Amino acid sequence: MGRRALAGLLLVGLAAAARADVPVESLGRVETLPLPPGPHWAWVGDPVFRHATLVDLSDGRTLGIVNAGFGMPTVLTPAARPEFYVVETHYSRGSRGERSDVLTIYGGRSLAAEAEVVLPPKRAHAANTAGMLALSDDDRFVAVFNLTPATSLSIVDVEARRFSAEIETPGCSLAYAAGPRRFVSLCMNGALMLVEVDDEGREARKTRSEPFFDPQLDPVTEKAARWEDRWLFASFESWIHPVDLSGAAPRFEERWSLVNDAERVDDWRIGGMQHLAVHEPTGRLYALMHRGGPDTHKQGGTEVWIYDLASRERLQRIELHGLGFSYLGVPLRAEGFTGWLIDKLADWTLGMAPDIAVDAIAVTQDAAPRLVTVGAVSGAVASYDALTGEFLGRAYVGNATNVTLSTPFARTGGWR
Amino acid sequence: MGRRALAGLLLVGLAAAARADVPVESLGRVETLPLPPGPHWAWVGDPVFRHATLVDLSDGRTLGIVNAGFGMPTVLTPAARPEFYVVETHYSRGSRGERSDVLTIYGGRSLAAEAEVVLPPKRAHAANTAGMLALSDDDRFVAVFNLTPATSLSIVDVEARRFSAEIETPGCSLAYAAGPRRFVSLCMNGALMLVEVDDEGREARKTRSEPFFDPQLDPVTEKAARWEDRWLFASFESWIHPVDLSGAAPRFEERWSLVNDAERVDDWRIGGMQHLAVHEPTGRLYALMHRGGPDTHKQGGTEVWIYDLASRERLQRIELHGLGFSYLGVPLRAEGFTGWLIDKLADWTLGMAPDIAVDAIAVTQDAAPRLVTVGAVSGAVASYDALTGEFLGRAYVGNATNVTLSTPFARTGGWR
Amino acid sequence: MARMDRWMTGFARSLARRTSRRSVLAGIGTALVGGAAVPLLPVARGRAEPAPGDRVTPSGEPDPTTPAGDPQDCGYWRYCAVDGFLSSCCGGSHNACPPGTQMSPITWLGTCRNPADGKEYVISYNDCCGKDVCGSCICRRHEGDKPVYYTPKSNDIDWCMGTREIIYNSTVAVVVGVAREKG
Amino acid sequence: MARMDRWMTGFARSLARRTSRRSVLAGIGTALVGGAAVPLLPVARGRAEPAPGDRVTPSGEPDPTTPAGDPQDCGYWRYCAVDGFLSSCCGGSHNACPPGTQMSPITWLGTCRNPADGKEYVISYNDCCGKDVCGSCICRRHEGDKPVYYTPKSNDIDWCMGTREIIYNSTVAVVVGVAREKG
Repeated sequence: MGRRALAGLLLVGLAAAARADVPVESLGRVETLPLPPGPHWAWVGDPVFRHATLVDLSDGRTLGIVNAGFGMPTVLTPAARPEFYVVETHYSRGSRGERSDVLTIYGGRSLAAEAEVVLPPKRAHAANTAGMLALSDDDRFVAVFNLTPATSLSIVDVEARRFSAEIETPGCSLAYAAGPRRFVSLCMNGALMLVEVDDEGREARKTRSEPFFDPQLDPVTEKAARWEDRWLFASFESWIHPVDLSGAAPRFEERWSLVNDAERVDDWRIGGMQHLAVHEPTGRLYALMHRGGPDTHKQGGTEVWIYDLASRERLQRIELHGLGFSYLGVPLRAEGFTGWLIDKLADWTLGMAPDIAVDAIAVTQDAAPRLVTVGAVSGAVASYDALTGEFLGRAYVGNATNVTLSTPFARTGGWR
Repeated sequence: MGRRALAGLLLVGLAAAARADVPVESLGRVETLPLPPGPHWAWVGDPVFRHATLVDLSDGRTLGIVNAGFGMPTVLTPAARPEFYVVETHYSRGSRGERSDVLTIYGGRSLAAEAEVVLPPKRAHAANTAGMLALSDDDRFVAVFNLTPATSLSIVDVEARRFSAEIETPGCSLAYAAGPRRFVSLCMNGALMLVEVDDEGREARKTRSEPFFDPQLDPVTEKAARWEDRWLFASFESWIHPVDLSGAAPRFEERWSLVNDAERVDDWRIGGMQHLAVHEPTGRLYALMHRGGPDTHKQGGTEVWIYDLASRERLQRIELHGLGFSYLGVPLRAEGFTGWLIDKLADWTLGMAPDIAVDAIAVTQDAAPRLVTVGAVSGAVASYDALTGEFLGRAYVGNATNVTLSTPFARTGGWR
Repeated sequence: MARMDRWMTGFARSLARRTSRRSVLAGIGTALVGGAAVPLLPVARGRAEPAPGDRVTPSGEPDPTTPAGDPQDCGYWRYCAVDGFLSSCCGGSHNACPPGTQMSPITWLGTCRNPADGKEYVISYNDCCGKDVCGSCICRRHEGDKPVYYTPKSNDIDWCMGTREIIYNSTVAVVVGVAREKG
Repeated sequence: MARMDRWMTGFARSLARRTSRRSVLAGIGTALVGGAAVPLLPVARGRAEPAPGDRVTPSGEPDPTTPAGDPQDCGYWRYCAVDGFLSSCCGGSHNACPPGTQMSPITWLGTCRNPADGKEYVISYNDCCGKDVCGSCICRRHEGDKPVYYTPKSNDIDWCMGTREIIYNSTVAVVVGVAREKG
């Protein structure tokens, strides 16, 4: 068969290298991420493979992955430093043994774990991903929501790369950034708790607002979207509750409805894992909608409705396309007519069952923004022109399922 | 809406308990496995979810799982004690950090991790599962194949639950049980290395045989099957090389072919991840076959051919059914005509692509034995009457993919 | 072909059949991490159907050949607010965890109507923990579910925080009492 | 129903078409753990087709619009014996690992014919390690593969044993020389 031993071949190869048309290459090369980052980057997280994948929606290319341990893989991106933050839970023996909760700092160029900060092993785990952790507006502190079931926040100084403090938040949960050194939590009675930290990340001030919604009658979801100094909370019944956090005390603006009366009668409703997104430059709100009765607030969406935040008027309804099919990361695709049929089937089955739908949306913050959709049903990421609603296609990133989604430069457009 | 607070309801509930038709039950109950074990138990391993599931093929019920860490989940079952052994690799931070290789001892009733033995972190990882670890015939020692790329065996005293020794096996790999205190490895030159351990699990004797096959011309696969004191090795070209290990030195019996000349011309060939199984009470050999050219030795099978080992005559060809469809553990099934269509599609697509096929087979050792099939294409386990070949159905065990398979009481029919 | 489904009688019945209310592809994310924290369902409901009479099992359970009486079916009466994998499909039963797991002592209670006697029972949904996700019989019923900040009614939360490991495997539904018969 | 059948037929056919040499469903098991150890391919082969001439890129590579010239295609000439995920689909390239991984120094060499110049090149297949499985562009070509005991020719082995962690992510194909032009 003409096979040769390794040594022989290697020698032959090296001896003959000078005659090669393809030049000899060096071993050990590892790619880095480009700087500056692209405007259409998105992190998509897969709890089955326990990692998040960075994809460039401009060309559909995978840029790399970060592993994330048990739970929902979520990536935070500061504007101040070329870094990514991932909060992870591990056990010394996989699913048993000693628990370690850590915040890992990944290099924004290297995508390597450069440092880690050990946290109290109290981090909350839930299917929900919104509000589970937050990065302060000055990019200095990360707050991690703890639930034991006592509620508290672990504060990490990501600049100094050390654990700062644990701050108790009795009756209040989750964390949203609200100023350079301030976080906001949602309380069981429909109020907000404002937690301000000092330069060391310790508790400086903790205040409770009045309730701004009725958690019995129509609770707001955790899946809020940031619009400048406001947080927009959507309720189960599709009311937007804007909360202005520019001042010392929150200002609760008048609620407004995502659906008109006819649509309400038709059971149109917000739903999914992450159902709000804002494009700050144009002041547009994107809401993930489906038809379904009460208690379908976690059901994925079939349409995205776009609103002008200034006028609170709806600009457009986008009928979403299916997320395609993949099996354990391998896309089920074909060319020609079969490929066309597969696409049609994906579109046609969207919304046919509660979980064959879009579970999360996000929007990039550039001038030609992309609307991104993912769902548990597929490892694909679909993208649309966020201004026109035009469907641009799907990217398959090798994931088994995609349930978390973030656009890394949502507020800043890149690293400073 | 009539909702009540927790405390109120609890009080009401307890106060009213005496009036209940369904009696109040106790909290904290955890099931145990039945003793004696069923004759049709099988372990099916999923490297995506990193666990192995114990299923009873008599009724398709899942009995429990063991987590297995990185790699191919394989479970060893001794006959002497009601226990299971799993060799695991973990990192302190999931995919990075400090590596721990351990052998975990699970209770055969509790299915809880009762003890662990720390191994040198040298265990070999490969897509192959056959011969990666072995349990000595006296159920006292487990040998774990190490590759760094230097080759050795880690010997664990599973009775004393401690690490015994590392034994170098230069030029030879893998481990197969061959007597109370003896393991056999396959060497690169086509020979065997016999490794005998003393009462402490240390190296007592190490001998090399003459080569019994040509690894250049027609190598035997790792996927051998035990038949009493023999190991049956199948070659790429579908020759069976029986090795009698009853004596001090191995006796290499004459090879025989699984395929006749016409079948060979037709490209019938053995293949898959685990392609041989023996039913000891009847002396039958089961071989997983497919049509394919050279280098398709890892392609899954579409048929199982059954042989009488005494006469080396083929008794039957079974055309395998498809493994069904599942998505991340959820079976894609339906009733009525749609269900029938889905089943037909599973059968019809089997073998249509190299990986839409049966990857592993096993046989239970009772008087009404089951032939079991699994494959990467599905989380289902299919079973057949191993004597008649009749298809009995599929069980869905919640796995994303099944690539390892073992019948725990393959040689003994249960715990002694 | 008829034999093919023999195994599956009462076991992991086709989820497709139930897609109008529940999952087929099962919100894998929720399923993998989300525990079984259980919202408190409204007690006030319309009058019960007549009790099934002779179909009732000695223990007061509905006919086990119907979904409402089959602990391996998502439609089993006690699962009225489960979100997770059913322990009964994972090596346990409707009120016992699978071998080798630990039952979380921290949990939430639901209120489910037993069609066999028309009574509302207080059900404790406890997560089975310390082995990874079972994967069988995903069952999601979000009725009465609230967001995470309303902790005791949020079925997204992984309630394994009460056991040695927070790793979620599956969920049981234990009868701990009878609620008032009319809410 | 006829329509359904036609769709399925088309689907299956297309699967079959695309998988005569490669994987669609991709032996996930192999892919997840199996490294990229690469069998040494026979050097002796028939005469090369004429070099594609003007389609050749400056570096001597085949036309990048053809599978043999596209490093993100399993048919790329250098992948003649790869078994694993292609680094070029995972954030790396055909000869550089994805960001944050480490390239294993322990590996095996293959011999692949470059259709652009008809020469046999010595290819080093190195695994990219320390992050878990990439999942994209599974590529399995078992030509010349041998069992695990024939270690240097076994493509089942996870070659990440040469790096800090044995966790396998993907594989590169680096040109390290030219073999003799006629075997």
